[in-house]
Amino acid sequence: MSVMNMIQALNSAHHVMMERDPACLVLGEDIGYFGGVFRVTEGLQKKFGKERAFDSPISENGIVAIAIGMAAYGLRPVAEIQFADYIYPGFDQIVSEAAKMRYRSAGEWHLPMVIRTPYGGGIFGGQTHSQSPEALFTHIAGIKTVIPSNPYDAKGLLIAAIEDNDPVIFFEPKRIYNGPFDGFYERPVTPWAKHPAAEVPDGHYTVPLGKAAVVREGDAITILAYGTMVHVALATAVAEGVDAEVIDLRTLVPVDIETIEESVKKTGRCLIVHEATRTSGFGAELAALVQERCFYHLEAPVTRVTGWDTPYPHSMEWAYFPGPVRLGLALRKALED
Amino acid sequence: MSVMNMIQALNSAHHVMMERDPACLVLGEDIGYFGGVFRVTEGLQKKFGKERAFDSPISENGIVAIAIGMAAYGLRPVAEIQFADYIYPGFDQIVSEAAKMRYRSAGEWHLPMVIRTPYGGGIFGGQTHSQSPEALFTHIAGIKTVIPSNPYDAKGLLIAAIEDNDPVIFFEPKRIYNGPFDGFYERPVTPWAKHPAAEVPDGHYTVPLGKAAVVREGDAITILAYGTMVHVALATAVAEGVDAEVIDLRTLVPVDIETIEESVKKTGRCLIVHEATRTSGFGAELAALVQERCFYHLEAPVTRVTGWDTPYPHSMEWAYFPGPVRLGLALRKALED
Amino acid sequence: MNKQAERPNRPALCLHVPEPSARPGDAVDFSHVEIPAAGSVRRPDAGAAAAETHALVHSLVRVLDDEGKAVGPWDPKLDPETLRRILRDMMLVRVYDDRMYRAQRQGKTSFYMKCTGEEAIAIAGAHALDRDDMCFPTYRQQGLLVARDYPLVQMMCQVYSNRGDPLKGRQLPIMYASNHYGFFTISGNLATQFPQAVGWAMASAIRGDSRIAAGYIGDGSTAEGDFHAACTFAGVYRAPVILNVVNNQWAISTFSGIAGAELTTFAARAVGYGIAGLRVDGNDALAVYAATRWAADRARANLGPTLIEFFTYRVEGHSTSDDPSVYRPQNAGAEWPLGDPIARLKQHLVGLGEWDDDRHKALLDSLDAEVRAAQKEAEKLGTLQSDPYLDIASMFEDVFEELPWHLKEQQAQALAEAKAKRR
Amino acid sequence: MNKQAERPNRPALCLHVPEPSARPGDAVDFSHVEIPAAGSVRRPDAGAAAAETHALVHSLVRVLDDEGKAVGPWDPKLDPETLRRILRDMMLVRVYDDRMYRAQRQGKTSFYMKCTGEEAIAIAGAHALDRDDMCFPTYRQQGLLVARDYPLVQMMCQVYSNRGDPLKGRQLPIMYASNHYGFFTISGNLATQFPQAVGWAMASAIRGDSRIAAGYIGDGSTAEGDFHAACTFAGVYRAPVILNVVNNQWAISTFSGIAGAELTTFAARAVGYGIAGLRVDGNDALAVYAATRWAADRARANLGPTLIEFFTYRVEGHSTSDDPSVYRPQNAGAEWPLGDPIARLKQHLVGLGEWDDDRHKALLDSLDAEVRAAQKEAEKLGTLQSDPYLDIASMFEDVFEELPWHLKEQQAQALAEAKAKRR
Ligand SMILES: Cc1ncc(C[n+]2csc(CCOP(=O)(O)OP(=O)(O)O)c2C)c(N)n1
Ligand SMILES: Cc1ncc(C[n+]2csc(CCOP(=O)(O)OP(=O)(O)O)c2C)c(N)n1
Ligand SMILES: [Mg+2]
Ligand SMILES: [Mg+2]
Repeated sequence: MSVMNMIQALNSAHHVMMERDPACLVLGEDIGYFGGVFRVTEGLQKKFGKERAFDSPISENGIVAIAIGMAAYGLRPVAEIQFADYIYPGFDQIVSEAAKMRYRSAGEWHLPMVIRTPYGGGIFGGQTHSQSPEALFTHIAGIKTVIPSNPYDAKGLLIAAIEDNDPVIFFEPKRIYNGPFDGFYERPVTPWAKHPAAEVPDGHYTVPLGKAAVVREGDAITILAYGTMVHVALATAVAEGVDAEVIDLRTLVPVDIETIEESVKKTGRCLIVHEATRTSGFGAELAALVQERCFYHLEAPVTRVTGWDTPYPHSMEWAYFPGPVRLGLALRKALED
Repeated sequence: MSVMNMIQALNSAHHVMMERDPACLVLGEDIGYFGGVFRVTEGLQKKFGKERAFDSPISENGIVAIAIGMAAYGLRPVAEIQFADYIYPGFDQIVSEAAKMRYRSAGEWHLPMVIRTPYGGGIFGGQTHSQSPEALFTHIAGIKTVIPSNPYDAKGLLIAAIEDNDPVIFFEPKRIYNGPFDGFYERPVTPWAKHPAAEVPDGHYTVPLGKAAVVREGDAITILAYGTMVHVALATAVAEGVDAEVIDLRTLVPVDIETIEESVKKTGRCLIVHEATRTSGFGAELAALVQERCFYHLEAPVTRVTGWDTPYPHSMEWAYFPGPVRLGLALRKALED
Repeated sequence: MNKQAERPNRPALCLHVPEPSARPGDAVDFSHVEIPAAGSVRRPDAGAAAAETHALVHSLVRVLDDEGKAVGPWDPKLDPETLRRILRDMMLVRVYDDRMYRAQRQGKTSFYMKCTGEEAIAIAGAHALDRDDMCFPTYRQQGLLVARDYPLVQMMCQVYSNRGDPLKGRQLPIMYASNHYGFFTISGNLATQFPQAVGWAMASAIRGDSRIAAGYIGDGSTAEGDFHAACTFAGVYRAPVILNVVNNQWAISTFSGIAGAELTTFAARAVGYGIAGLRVDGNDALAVYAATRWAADRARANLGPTLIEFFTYRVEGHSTSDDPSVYRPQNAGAEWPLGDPIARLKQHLVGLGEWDDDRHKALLDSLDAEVRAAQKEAEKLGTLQSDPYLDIASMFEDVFEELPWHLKEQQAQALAEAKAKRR
Repeated sequence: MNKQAERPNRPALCLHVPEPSARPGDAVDFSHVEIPAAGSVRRPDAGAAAAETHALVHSLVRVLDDEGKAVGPWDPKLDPETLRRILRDMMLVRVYDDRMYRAQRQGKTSFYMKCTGEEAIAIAGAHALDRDDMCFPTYRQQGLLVARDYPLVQMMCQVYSNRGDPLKGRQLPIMYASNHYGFFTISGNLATQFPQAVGWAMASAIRGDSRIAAGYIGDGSTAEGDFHAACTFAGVYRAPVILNVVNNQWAISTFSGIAGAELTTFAARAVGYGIAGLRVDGNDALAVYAATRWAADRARANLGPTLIEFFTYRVEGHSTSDDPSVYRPQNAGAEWPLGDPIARLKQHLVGLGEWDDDRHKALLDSLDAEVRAAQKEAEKLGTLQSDPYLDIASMFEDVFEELPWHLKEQQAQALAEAKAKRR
């Protein structure tokens, strides 16, 4: 056990897996000698050598394609895309190739590969360092989408993703790399050290893919969240004094429908929160699922609290970010309905 | 007035616009001398010259980027992506550039450009000639998404899209290029000639973006559809003898929410049908919107009838395609609920 | 918009759009094609610096001269057995193509693609590689499977999407896949396999393996970003890979000038990346063999990738969906100056006294019989038209290793739907 | 997985991963850098065939020699006025960079990027182009705006995202945009502007305009597919565009070897595409001017694109978020053998008797005063820290020409939220 922030936990997951499995390796922009712009791959090149931790050319398309070729050979590559905003040049290789390889070859090939990428705003990164494109990948059959919200889950989920025999896109909420940001941006940031989920085993363990976590029990309403928004949801529930049940999805595809259904059937209300743009965000899928499966238990419409359908504006970050005020207003409304 | 199939109508739209506006031009793979693999650009190079209708290298990324540069200059390019399944290499230029140009430059530049691409299955094209990726684009702020379902709309919507000052992705349901396919694949195909919407004005006219069409009035349930599925919905309503109101969305973003709300509040039930994979398809957004805005009018959950969350299998096309049987079963269930 | 009026001192710009030498109605014109004499191109040592090959990228490695004699430094000096095997494989692919093409025309399947005139590239290439080197083909290298003795019946079952289809009816005809035969699953998305081949080769190098990879791409597809990624990564990490560009001069209706062939050769791309490059007569089986072996030796010696342009001509239409006579002169293929790969290798063997017309005729008949027999076998398992692969439950398998809840639900729904249809 | 064991006859493969000549702790090492003498490179006629330039792509076009004399065929023979203007612009950019860098360190904004050591590329380049040619820059060509007299105050307002920000607080600092000044909106997504420049140039040609385009890209970014698309389309359609590769040898922490610089030059990419290519000393303002003018003349004459590699060095960190001392030796920039572009042009002017230390000092002081004054002006309109651009209604504008219903609803919601926050 050690106290780790999310970066240290993710770094530890790499060390553990590269130690255990000689087939595991990492590649990406600036991830080698330098250890990555967010330091997640720090020390890997020094410890495991340049052949297993190396800088790539600036070609997200190439990074993904190379990882596919390596996985087809039998390795377990972990590719870093420096920011989720830059994953699009690799989109074709992800959608047309990685996602379909097992299917189109009827199992002749499968791809045990992970694509890690930091996503989300709250760091004044402007519109090209703040995006949350997770929904796009949830529409693609053949890809699993994972988003941790704390150091313990981050390490356990990343190890599970690396050990999984299908391609996994692993989104890392960069805003909470160093501390659990609750959306109250005027308040001083608390470090992970003060958070129970910062207690992380040093060795190997997994948090299973496809399983959500009920991070707060309650009867008044169910809040579905993931990544940074889990902390915003928890803080807002407290601030608003609402007996909300908060579910951290952790995996978007396959989503843990049982946990969701059970909770919504208990509370009769559901609010979904994500930072991504609203239209056709993953909140839409969740809302559709919930009303399909819990319709007769619902006392009010399923509500979505999201980023706006605009790019992420640099100077108006806090007017874009779905923080406690937006969530609070929506909570109150959802409970009145 | 002439009787046109959808290909002829689309071709006519090009002729009309290139005639009227010297800034309008077309580019894409095999669209020049040959006139396109589906003949939509036939005769354009002969009539308007190679400088305004030319073959491009096989680089969807390049095609979109070049169109962006041309639109930034002040032209009105219409780019063809040979199959929607091949749009992904151009995804970065569409999402990161075309969609954001007006916003990030605060209006210094805007992009009057159209990306046309045939989509959908039912032609035994296998998993890379059958995809329906429209939902991905509806998640991207700054792009309009349009899908016609008949020759009259195809021409009118394409002209409106070309005249629009923002980027439009124009999906063409290739299965109904030559005739209105209703999903009863064992029956002989009827040509457009027999269909009223095949009566197309020869000159300039527009069908406004953002406006849906109620193609069949009814009181029992509202069916939301677009493209090929409009015809499947109509045929199924008849076959099942259900008094369904069928709405042809025509534009996905911005969607015509008024028409949808009005109808669902009248019928109290809603079924959404699309060919794309289910999870995070545009049906999810529609279901979320409908239950958010019509919750207290709904007598049953909003139902989705879609393609499966798998690639489109070549030999089992009809088991994948959401045809009258799948729609009929869902209709009955939705009415029982 | 146009500022020209304001700047009379400046000449007006204009756009250049490349146009092929002949269109329907015109006489076929290959006068622009430069063909150096067989044997005239130097052969650097396989260990030479990449730059040493850059003088060769505008020339053409050829071994068989007009009389069918093998001449010059690139002659691989193959024994008659191997030569006959290559000839046989090329003939078999052509017979197979003709049968399957006809089957499609008969409505037995939805689609087919021939490699007529390009047989030498896959066949001679396969024989120059080790059996367990991994190939990342396009849809025009069916010859790789034939050269490696992949069962014809299984190829046909894939084309028919029938009960025997190893790909379970999921893929368009000709999109074969076989790990065991070192034939990577063909993608309908052009060019994607090219950087994947590099990744596979890098993995082999990382593991201290000795197997190399061979990627294939068409002239038109070199314009995709994947081509650039492949060449960039292969060069930077010295990946043990052969990057084969099959320049058959057409991309559906689009001639190679639209991919840049007016400006330079595809082999010249190697100069831009600083990797080894060769330009080879793709209709000369011996040249193909020699160049492939040269590149393979180089890769195995950790000297990195070689970009090889195989100069050839797409004799037939792009696919069964295509009619080339609407965009290029009728049977232009017949006049292709580099001839037919089968005829040329036959002539060579005959010249060696190792082959004759009777044996050729006999072989052709037996291959034809072999293919017909295989077709009978395959059709016993159905065709797309008669009874295709139809196992609805299987439609949901292999999306993931295990079926998640939503696919299980959809699978049940699909089965219920099938039952309802039968009613 | 690894089949090596089964094939002892084959040597084991291994992966090559390029490594820079020096890391922190090592002595700076530029011994691998070959520097031909100034004036030694031939100057083909601007109308020459592209191939004539291919001999030059491994050399380096240089005009200013070590004594600051302008020598050789590439000397643009500029009048002292122009030379002083170029010197002044380069000095201004450097002063501006220093002020803004400091402002970021003071917390007045979130981010900043300098172009220290690379000033000549944008400045001399801009002066060699027509005022209304369109530039598609990266974030390191702020010099283009300065050379075209874009108001410093507006640049600063953009950096501050303040009330005066012409981009309404939407963009990260330094992502300027101005159609009127021929400065295309900078993208945070690398390389995307490169093929867009080609598209703009093609449009200009289609319209019979005479304006050309100039695209800029960094060494690291040449690996993106966009670079390949740009070169391919530009060559095929003979687009009137200049494709500038700014090779400052670093991409954040990654040295240019990872982009392929171990294998050949970036200028050599031109050979692969069969287009004109030049390799130029990017720290020599006269060489930059001459090469740019050469390429512009060529483009205006409908002879197509030129790929120019400007060989330079990133003297400072990548951005305010970067500390280069953790991945390369301390102040390697100071030892860059091609020196400092400002010092070199100053030396040249002094040598001509057109400049001296006093005038230099005086100019520097006045530029410093000018920048400080501009900064005062700009800060009157706020900073990101003090009062940033905050007009919530505007956040929803310019997504489309008009606000669709869903953005109107969201706009109202955002305004209500703002009100609630104030409570
Ligand atoms: C990404 C992508 N874009 C477009 C297509 C459509 N398409 C299929 S084959 C083809 C032509 C390919 O030409 P070439 O690369 O020269 O190969 P050849 O067919 O000549 O062997 C095109 C444009 C595709 N399959 N994938
Ligand atoms: C598509 C994309 N990938 C990655 C990044 C992150 N990134 C920003 S700058 C940079 C390095 C660029 O290096 P280079 O092209 O040499 O330009 P320089 O900074 O040296 O001027 C990287 C990797 C990005 N902005 N966009
Ligand atoms: Mg071809
Ligand atoms: Mg650089």
